[in-house]
Amino acid sequence: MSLCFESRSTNESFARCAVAAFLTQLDPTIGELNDIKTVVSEAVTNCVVHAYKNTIGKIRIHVKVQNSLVTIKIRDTGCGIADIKKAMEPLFTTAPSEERAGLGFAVMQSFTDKVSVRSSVGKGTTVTFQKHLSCRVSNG
Amino acid sequence: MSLCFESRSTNESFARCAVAAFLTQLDPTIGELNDIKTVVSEAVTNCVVHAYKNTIGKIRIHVKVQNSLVTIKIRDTGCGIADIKKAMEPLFTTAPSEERAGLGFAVMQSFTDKVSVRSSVGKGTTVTFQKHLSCRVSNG
Amino acid sequence: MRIMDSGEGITAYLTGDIDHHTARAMRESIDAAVQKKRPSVLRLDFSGVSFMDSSGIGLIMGRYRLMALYGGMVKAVNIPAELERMMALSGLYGLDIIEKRGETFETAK
Amino acid sequence: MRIMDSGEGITAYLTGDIDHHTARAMRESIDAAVQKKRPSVLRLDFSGVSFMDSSGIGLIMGRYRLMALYGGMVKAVNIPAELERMMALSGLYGLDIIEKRGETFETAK
Ligand SMILES: Nc1ncnc2c1ncn2[C@@H]1O[C@H](COP(=O)(O)OP(=O)(O)O)[C@@H](O)[C@H]1O
Ligand SMILES: Nc1ncnc2c1ncn2[C@@H]1O[C@H](COP(=O)(O)OP(=O)(O)O)[C@@H](O)[C@H]1O
Repeated sequence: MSLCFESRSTNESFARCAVAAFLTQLDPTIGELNDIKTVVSEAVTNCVVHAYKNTIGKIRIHVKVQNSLVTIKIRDTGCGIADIKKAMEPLFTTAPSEERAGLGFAVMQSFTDKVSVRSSVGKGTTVTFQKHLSCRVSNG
Repeated sequence: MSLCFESRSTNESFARCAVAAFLTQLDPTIGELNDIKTVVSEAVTNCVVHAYKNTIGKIRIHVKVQNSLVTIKIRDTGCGIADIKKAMEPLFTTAPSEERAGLGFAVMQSFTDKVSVRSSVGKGTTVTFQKHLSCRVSNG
Repeated sequence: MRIMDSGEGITAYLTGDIDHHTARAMRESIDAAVQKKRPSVLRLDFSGVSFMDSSGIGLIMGRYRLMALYGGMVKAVNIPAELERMMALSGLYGLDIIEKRGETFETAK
Repeated sequence: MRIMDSGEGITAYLTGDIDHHTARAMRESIDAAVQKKRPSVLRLDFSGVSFMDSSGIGLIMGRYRLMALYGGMVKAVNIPAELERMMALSGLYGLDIIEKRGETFETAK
């Protein structure tokens, strides 16, 4: 399943609900669904707040399911991240004035089984996470 | 906003929920949201049941909002419709054995302000509907 | 969905969303109960239905045909207000299958 | 969201989803009430929160800083079980800001 929408803050809620609606058919636990909604919310918010700052750009989400493994890719074509390692440190944020806690990546790592980040300054960022669910239906 | 997913019957529910989640930010009435969920469900079901019959193909949905006007396009690359006028007649169905009532297009016409169908045999079908909501936020 | 005996009839309490995907399981359970019990009236109770597209009309029409085979009849009852427009579109009101607001069918013929 | 006086403190009852979009309005109402009332304790009650991402942590930390300016303090109370992992990640338990399960802060210092 794939999804494309504009980087407006109202779409943070839409994005996590749409992904959750898609995964419901796998009959995940409420906790698993909540974890996934949370990480989608973190990654989409990062696109809205950081990647496109005061502009509006496109956010793309791709969800793939293989047996019980869910892979979610969230992609922007915004400003990119110069130092990914630093960006992923807990409490590091470049937007403290907007009350960002610097915990987005920490949450993604804690709430999924695997997170990877690819980014290119001026071109954009792709965050990919994988999570095993406690169920076993196949869909794409 | 755009959405792409496989023509599995479990995705009928996903598709209408995702579109509804996107439009919620326009603060539509419950009746308006229900009308839109219903027509999305009709059009997506037609892709699953008719366009791709016993195969799996891709369904694409595109939602555009201009002021209070919502435009939704639902596109498949399935078998196409030879006689659109006949297909749109109430109670006409080519799948009575699957208990289709032949009311899909009638519902789309009754529940929206405008429906148009473009189709090409062997290439696919695009159904577009427009509906005015009783609210006025702009988004894309 | 629960299916209960009610005098000489049976009542199927439909719940949740009715679409092409969910209608299949509902159809199968109802038809199994009908074939077993051969009731003179099959009541489909819609009070627990949260969403329905035209697959719900297909479900009613299909059960109408099945019951006609046995000389029995179908009644769709407790239609939520949101579903009335869909029911009206179907033309089924004309066939006296759908209970109108305020009206109540007798439980059995 | 409701904001209520409670002795020398005030309590904000947060409801619904807390994300980057919704946190803004919550922050504005809370800060307006704090600036008007200058309470010694600001309680943030999370019992009505259905979903929260790390924006909720930003909201607590921001109010912590604001209250510190006035020599007051923040207490996050009635944390639903689903939010505990997020709260734990934040390190705020160490600062004695977040009420732990079973523990109850006094209403005012
Ligand atoms: N999609 C993105 N595009 C550009 N920069 C990003 C993106 N995601 C994260 N960053 C950078 O990484 C930092 C840390 O991100 P994160 O851990 O999510 O915390 P926060 O969002 O609270 O700042 C951000 O402050 C920002 O500088
Ligand atoms: N996307 C589509 N691709 C191919 N054929 C279609 C499509 N949508 C509708 N049709 C044709 O139009 C007919 C009428 O459609 P509709 O009014 O929705 O009724 P139903 O789905 O109950 O058959 C269908 O039976 C089918 O033959």
